[in-house]
Amino acid sequence: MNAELNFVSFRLVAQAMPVDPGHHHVLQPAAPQAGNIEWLYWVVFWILFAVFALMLAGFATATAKARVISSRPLPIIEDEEGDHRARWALGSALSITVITLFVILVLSVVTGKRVEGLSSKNPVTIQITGHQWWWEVTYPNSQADQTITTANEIHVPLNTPVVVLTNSADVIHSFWAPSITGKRDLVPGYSSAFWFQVAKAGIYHGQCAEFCGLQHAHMGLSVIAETADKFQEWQQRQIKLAAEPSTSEAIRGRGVFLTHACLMCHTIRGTDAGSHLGPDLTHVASRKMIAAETLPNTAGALAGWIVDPQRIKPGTLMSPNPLAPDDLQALVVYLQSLQ
Amino acid sequence: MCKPLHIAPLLMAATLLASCKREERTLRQPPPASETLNTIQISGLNPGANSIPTPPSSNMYQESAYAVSEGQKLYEGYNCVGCHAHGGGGIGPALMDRDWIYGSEPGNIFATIMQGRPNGMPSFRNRIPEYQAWEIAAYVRSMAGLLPKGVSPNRTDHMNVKPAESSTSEQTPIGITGLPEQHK
Amino acid sequence: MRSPAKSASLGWRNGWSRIFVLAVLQVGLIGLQDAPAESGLVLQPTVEQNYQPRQYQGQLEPDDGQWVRPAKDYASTRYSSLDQINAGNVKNLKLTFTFSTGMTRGHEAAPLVVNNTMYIVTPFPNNLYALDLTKPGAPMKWVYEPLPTPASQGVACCDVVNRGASYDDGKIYYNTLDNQTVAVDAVTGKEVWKTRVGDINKGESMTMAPLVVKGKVLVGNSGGEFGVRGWLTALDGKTGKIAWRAYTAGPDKDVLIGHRFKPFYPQDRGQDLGVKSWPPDSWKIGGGGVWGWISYDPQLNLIYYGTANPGPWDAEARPGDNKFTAGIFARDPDTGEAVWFYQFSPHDLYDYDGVNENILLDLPINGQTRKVLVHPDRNGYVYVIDRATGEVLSANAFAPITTSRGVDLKTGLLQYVEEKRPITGKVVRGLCPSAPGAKDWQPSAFSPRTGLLYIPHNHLCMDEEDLQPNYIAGTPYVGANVRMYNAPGGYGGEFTGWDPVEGKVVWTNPDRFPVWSGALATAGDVVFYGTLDGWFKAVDAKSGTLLWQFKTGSGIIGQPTTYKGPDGKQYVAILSGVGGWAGAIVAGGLDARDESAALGFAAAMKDLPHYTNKGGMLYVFALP
Amino acid sequence: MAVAEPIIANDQDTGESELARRLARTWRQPTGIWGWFCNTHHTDIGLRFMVTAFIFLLLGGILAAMIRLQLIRPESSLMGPDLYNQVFTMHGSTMIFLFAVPMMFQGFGVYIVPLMCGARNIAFPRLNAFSYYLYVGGALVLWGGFLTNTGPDVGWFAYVPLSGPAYSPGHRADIWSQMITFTEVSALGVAICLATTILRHRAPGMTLNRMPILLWEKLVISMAVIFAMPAVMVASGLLLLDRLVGTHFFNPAEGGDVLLYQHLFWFFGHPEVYIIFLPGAAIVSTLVECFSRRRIFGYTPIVVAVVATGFIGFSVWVHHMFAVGLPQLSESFFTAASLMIVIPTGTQFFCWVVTIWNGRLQLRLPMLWCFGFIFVFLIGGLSGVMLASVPVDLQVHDTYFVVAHFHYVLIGGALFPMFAGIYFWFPKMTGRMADPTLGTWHFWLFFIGFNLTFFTLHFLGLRGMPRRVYTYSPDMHWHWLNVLASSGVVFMTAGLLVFLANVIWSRRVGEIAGNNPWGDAGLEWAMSSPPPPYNFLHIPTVSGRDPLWEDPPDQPVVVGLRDDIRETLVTQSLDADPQHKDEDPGPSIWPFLTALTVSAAFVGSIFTPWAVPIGAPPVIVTLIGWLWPRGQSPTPRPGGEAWVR
Amino acid sequence: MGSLNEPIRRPLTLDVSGLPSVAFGHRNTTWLANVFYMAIEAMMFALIFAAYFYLRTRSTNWPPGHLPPSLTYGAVNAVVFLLSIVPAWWVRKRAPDGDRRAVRNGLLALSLFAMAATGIRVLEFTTLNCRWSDDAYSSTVWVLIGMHSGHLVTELIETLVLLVISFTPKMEGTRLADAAINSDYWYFVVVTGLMIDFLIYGTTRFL
Repeated sequence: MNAELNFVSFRLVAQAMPVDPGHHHVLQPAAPQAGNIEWLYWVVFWILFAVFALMLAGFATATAKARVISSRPLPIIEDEEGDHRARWALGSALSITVITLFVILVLSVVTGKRVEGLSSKNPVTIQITGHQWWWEVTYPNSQADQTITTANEIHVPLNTPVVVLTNSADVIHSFWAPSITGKRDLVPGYSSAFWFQVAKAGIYHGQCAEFCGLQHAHMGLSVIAETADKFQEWQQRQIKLAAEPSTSEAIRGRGVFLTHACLMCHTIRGTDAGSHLGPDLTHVASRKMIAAETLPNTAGALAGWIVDPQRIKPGTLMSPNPLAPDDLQALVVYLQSLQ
Repeated sequence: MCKPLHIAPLLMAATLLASCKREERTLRQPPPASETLNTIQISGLNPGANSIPTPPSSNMYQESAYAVSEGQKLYEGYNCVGCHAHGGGGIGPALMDRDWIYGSEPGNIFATIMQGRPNGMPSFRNRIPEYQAWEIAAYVRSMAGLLPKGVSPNRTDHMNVKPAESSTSEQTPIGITGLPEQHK
Repeated sequence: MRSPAKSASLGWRNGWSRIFVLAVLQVGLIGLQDAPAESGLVLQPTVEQNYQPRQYQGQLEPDDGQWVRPAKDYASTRYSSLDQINAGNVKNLKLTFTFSTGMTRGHEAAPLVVNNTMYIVTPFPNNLYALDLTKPGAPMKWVYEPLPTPASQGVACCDVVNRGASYDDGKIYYNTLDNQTVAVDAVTGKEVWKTRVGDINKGESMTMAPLVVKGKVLVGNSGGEFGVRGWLTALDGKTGKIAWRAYTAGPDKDVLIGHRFKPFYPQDRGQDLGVKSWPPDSWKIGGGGVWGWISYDPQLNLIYYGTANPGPWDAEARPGDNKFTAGIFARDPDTGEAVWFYQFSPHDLYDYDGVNENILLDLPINGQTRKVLVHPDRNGYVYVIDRATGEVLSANAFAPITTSRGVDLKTGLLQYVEEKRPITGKVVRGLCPSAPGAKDWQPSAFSPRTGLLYIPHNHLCMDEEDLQPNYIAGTPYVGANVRMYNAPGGYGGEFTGWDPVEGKVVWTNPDRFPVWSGALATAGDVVFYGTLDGWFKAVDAKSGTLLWQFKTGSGIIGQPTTYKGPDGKQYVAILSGVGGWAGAIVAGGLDARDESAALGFAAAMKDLPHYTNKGGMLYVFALP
Repeated sequence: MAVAEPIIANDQDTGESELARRLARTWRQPTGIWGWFCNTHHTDIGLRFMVTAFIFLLLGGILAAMIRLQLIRPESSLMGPDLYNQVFTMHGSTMIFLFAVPMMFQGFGVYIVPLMCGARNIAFPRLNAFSYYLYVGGALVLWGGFLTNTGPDVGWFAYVPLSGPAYSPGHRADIWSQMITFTEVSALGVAICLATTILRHRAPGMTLNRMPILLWEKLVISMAVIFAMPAVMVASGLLLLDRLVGTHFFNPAEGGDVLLYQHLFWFFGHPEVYIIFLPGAAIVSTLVECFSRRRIFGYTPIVVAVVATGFIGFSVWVHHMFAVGLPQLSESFFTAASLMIVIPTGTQFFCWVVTIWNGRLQLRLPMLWCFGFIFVFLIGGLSGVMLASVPVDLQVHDTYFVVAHFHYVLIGGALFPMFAGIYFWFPKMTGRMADPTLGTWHFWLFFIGFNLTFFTLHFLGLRGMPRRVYTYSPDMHWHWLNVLASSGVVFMTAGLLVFLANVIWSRRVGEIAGNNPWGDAGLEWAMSSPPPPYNFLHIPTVSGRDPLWEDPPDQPVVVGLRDDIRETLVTQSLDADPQHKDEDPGPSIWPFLTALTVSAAFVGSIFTPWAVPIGAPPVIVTLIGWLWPRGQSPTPRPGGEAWVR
Repeated sequence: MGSLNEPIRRPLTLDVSGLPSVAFGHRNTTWLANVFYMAIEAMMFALIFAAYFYLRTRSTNWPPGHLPPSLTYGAVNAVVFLLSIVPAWWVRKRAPDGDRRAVRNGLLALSLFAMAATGIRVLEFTTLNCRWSDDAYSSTVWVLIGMHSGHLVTELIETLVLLVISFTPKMEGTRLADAAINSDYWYFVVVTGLMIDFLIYGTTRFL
């Protein structure tokens, strides 16, 4: 019952707080790659629009010129001469088609080179692993103890090339943040890499673009582009172990976490919880949203999510946790303290 | 023109309806029926002559390929595989053979997961939600071929270490089992 | 960090375009491979052809005909100067008495003989039996039952074995599976003290035999497959109080690294490497138990012990060198301070624990006698290391190896083979040696009369697929699917005579199964060992020729010992009772249809149940 | 500009003559329920294909409406993901495998091709009937599965590993892959029948360069089917093996490869698009010619274009896989190939413009649908050009932009020509004209609804809405565009209802059509409507591309075929010179029985591999029954005149 | 035959009554359909061949951890296949002459060869040194040889049916043509069989 109550409160909170998922638009680029693609898109679009207009005009003119209204079959025309003339038209139309296509091909290849061939000077490397239905994000480092693991929210420094190493833990997923660059499939059995670079600070929404099962719809991600300083600050925070709970409620919350199903799936570095079935929660409170960018990271949403995730995302691998109200409250307080 | 065709879908439906439960995917779990727990026995000895033990309520997880498949993933994810391997055993006993130390009924296995067993089996009460424990129990039974083939999992996308559960031959359970005669 | 551009091209080089290329072209591209050979590059040990035995020039501890600690002496030679039984008469060896332990699990312990009493530690529940050797048939004097908690069986990775006890100062010391070290009065069988040193809820267990050095009982934990944090602990022999504890990983103060720490190689120097060579917080669950053998050099006043594998097996989950696992420590036994460290398998990829025995010898190296320790490692090399400094003097292969190309003696680094690196989600094939290593815990013996090291070892390869591991305290933390099989040649084990100076195999006896028992060398130039299918064998120390064998009731994984009985006769004792990791398929009743059973060992041991059955029994032999 | 009266065959069959009666008796198809299953005449089987496929169009349409209803509001709780995934998979699979190909290739092909060739029946009529029953079997398996909660939920492409044994428990994906086997075997059977009919049963004089464009396209498509469909059968077969007996083709851990599946699937998948589109283009070519009242301009370029499309269609499959990350060189190659396909398609468009331009256009109902096709397909084709460009594709791949694109291509390329074709041949099939007013209503409702729905989807795609999502967050601002898109469904549904009403009404009380109401040139108009069971009283001969327009009044007809047995004429592949006579095998129950046994084996193999050995003997028995020679056919002797070596 | 004398209103006719009603070789429509069938099946084989080589590029060793299939039965079967061409060729040559006896004997010999090949194939399966469920390599080997075995069995049954017919009076005209087409199909089975032998026995050893 209390779970129900909590859930109601969660619904209220969630409805009262619309969240800005961040930019998510092919034609509103915030990065050089997406910008190049947008440029190419418009160039090709206008070329094709012209073709479309010409073709329609051709058919319209032909119809207007040749139209005869009759409901009986009309006699047949013999028109060798017209055909002869039309051969020139066909020839030139085909030539123009070929030239247009060639232009599009060249533009496409050139843009393709520009999109994929970025400078590799001092890149930030990120390993992204697709899971059903969330993104595991690690920042590998030659110094092992500087490795960062987080989920769904990808912090990157501005104007710095970011190399993404892709991987999948189960099925094929596809990484896509339209305002930044085109998509890249994460294919099990293959590890590939691609690059991007963000020019404008901000939060950019992304989403899995390859059908990956029940919760494909709610497999969101965010790319958070920030200045180098802020990024480093964030990195430093993430390397730290989870904050020790300071209040008695938070201490109780940690106890709840470590004595319930939570620890079967999640990691909080600094505690005994070290499972990787679900996202790493060491700094969960520093994230903007939860449940793969589905819910705002508020107390109400968190509580609702913990109690009945299957209502929000049917089929998600998170199990329902019918906790006692006090326990739930304490757990939420604890999780919110994990800055 | 299409009249004779009407029979065919009916036939088709009739055959397939029989297997409908296999495909059921209960994404939101109803509260587990705890009364089944009262039927769990780990002894085959029933005082009072010829008392017939109540048959276990065959739970829905046994009949759904989805639930068994979930059970399989949990079996791997929750480290059951660490001790029992893929049914062959190691630290813990083998699960794909006929020997069931604490019983082969879903309820027995559920109780084993939840209560733990003295010789090394940890108790996962409060760690594994009940419906997941039932799913794991269902999967464990599939390893010994105790589930219908259509429900048991096929090969995984991992190293091929043993025949898939769906092609494991059924082993008549022996050992302590609450209901020895229940098996076909 | 891998170069991203490179990995991108690597990933796709073999991709789509190949479907376009027709058969002929394809065939040309990959045609040069050797068809059936899975192994690719295999490092094979060389066998010495015209071997001349070389007598050992160093000193060994004096021998009183007793057997007070499993490895016989502090140098861990397992050499007895008793010579009544010799190559000539060993064929007459007869069974004198037997004793059933009543246990069905693996019996790895060495029977101790002190003051005409034989002490046997059984596997879980770790009973200690004292047998009176002065009476005919050696009746039982007393039994001590520590009653460890049965739940501890759930955290013993590779059968609930115990590797034996140590005697010192009127007490028998040994460890129970549930992490208690006990001291039992050797005469009365009364418990003197009992100290809990570990916690099963963290996955810890204890199987190793303690070593008592200067009144300190040195014990370590097991549990590299459970995400434990490994340590070596010194307990006061009188009170059982913990004197010091040295962790394998973690900050320097936990590892007891101080100003005396001077590793030979630069990669082992630096502050808090036990933290920095791990992903954040991973060192706390990074394994590196101490469950093998400890040796002691009274002159240098140093103890030597190996640290176990880092956890989990899935190496991608723990980038970095993972100090100080899979290596060897030299410590001061009084304070526990580390003196040097060397890592056999940095960032271990294959469960290559470094816990094997270290035999302390003085060997002529390049014309100069040096104080060395000889260490046959799981990774397939016999290391000869300067035991004062930690410098690797030589490292030669004693088994087929595909996972590495050798050890760079300049840097001390193991040269891993990149193609054999296990990958998450992909089966990598033909990894030799396999996870139990070219040689697991089964201790070697050294005979000064032949100068040879007698190595009982495995001859196995494996396929491995790494998986994302989940740490749930008290449950296994492995993250790998493994299946093992016999290495090329089609047999699973060998018993090898090895020249530690030349670094070469002198002779080798193949066995159907891994040779999982310890070795015993005697002054009679006879070497004893047992096989998994239950044969207790005596072979000629010089040539390896089989001189005598006896079929015991169960497979042998114990450690043979020899002693002079009250009647002045030489006896040889061995515990039979199959089990351990290799024998788990029998002891645990595993189902080998699942090749991953027993962490993949079952696949290689499918036949063992046809050869032996479980049941522990002591066998003592003597000449008639 | 010379104007000539159309020559409409008028001295042919009145149905009254003695010959007509004899032929009718010889070629009679059995009646009753039993007879229904014995029927092997191509017009009957063709109509069955069309009616069945149309039923699946409606069912697929209902699913589409469900999808649009679900997406009308964010976080809708109408359907959960489990049902939604089944619904969209069923929609795609139904439309592609149960509607588009059976309708456009099999339905129209089986009905029209023998008529256009001037043949009495299709070649291998029993194989043809068998193909129909197998298609129905596949359809029943798929829909039977769906109705019993075993509907595939892995997308119509069923990518591994999602569709593999590890991530698709139960039999949902098996149902999908076995449905593929059913429908592909059916399509392959029909391809063989059609190709053989076109190559061997053309009327004497109909040399290759006199073949109507529609026959050319059917020939090319038959070839495309023969070379493309095996790929999807291999893909789905290997998938089934992976799922059922634990092979490792697609298990990356054990040396398998998930991209192998994509390569195999799209090696079929892209030619499939042309298999669906080319029949539409063929219908448009036929109609443009008829309603422009002149010979089509650019016969040769069009034929070359059609053949070229068939070939290029096989070299573009990788553009469905750009997002997996490919080497640049191959990206450029497949971009170029994908762009190249515009050239043959453009050629056809240009030829149509010229034909209309230089003709006398009668904008009658079927032609209206052709214009609908031209408008819609142009948009779809041009947005396809965008998708061929790798960078743009990387952005819009797997979004609603692509959904919009291929609905423009497929609805434009198949559904509009289909309606054009149905209205055009409606008089031939039923003997009555379809009502043009209702048809026009149908057109405008459908046209407006279609564009409302699918044009909007372009914007949703550009705003980043991925495909195959069962819902979306209110914060993504996709709501109103989805409302707009969904509103089109109302119009399309209304249009379809009008069409159904029109068909039902016109079939009963429509204007009597006569043999050739449109004054078309094809041989299919040279007999009564609907055609008699023997099609042609006398097999015609042909002296030009447009027989009914060009042939002189004294154009010879074929005589000398026996009327007491079902004798047919076989001509040479190239020149259509008469070569020998063959005998039509006539009606038989065996194709149906064989389809039953084959279906049983196929369905059984979803559940156990033993179905193959157990199911094979009945299949063999029925096949032997089918092929066992019976009756007393005349026995020519070697050396005699009736024997050719 | 009355209709042939029916008066035709057309002045010009094309009389085909003298045309033969049985055709052999490429003129036969069934022959054409058979070509299409072979094209379909060849396509399937080609795709699985491609898959075989594709998967080979994804493995460092090939065969991965297995010995290549044992050569004995494969080699014997290759010889059987090659020899079986003789009766097939004989049937194909004699059928157009209407030589029913020769055709019957040829079919008999061909069925014996087909039975031998099928029998040896069963033995071949036991010496592949792998199970289909071992890994991708084993799967392709099994599917290749399994698919070919399907063809082999089909062809065996077809030949047997023709053989039975050849003992009845129905063996004439079109049936003779069918027997000749059956030989064409046998060639196809032989060629694909030899290619598969090369693939699974040859490329695993020599390439």
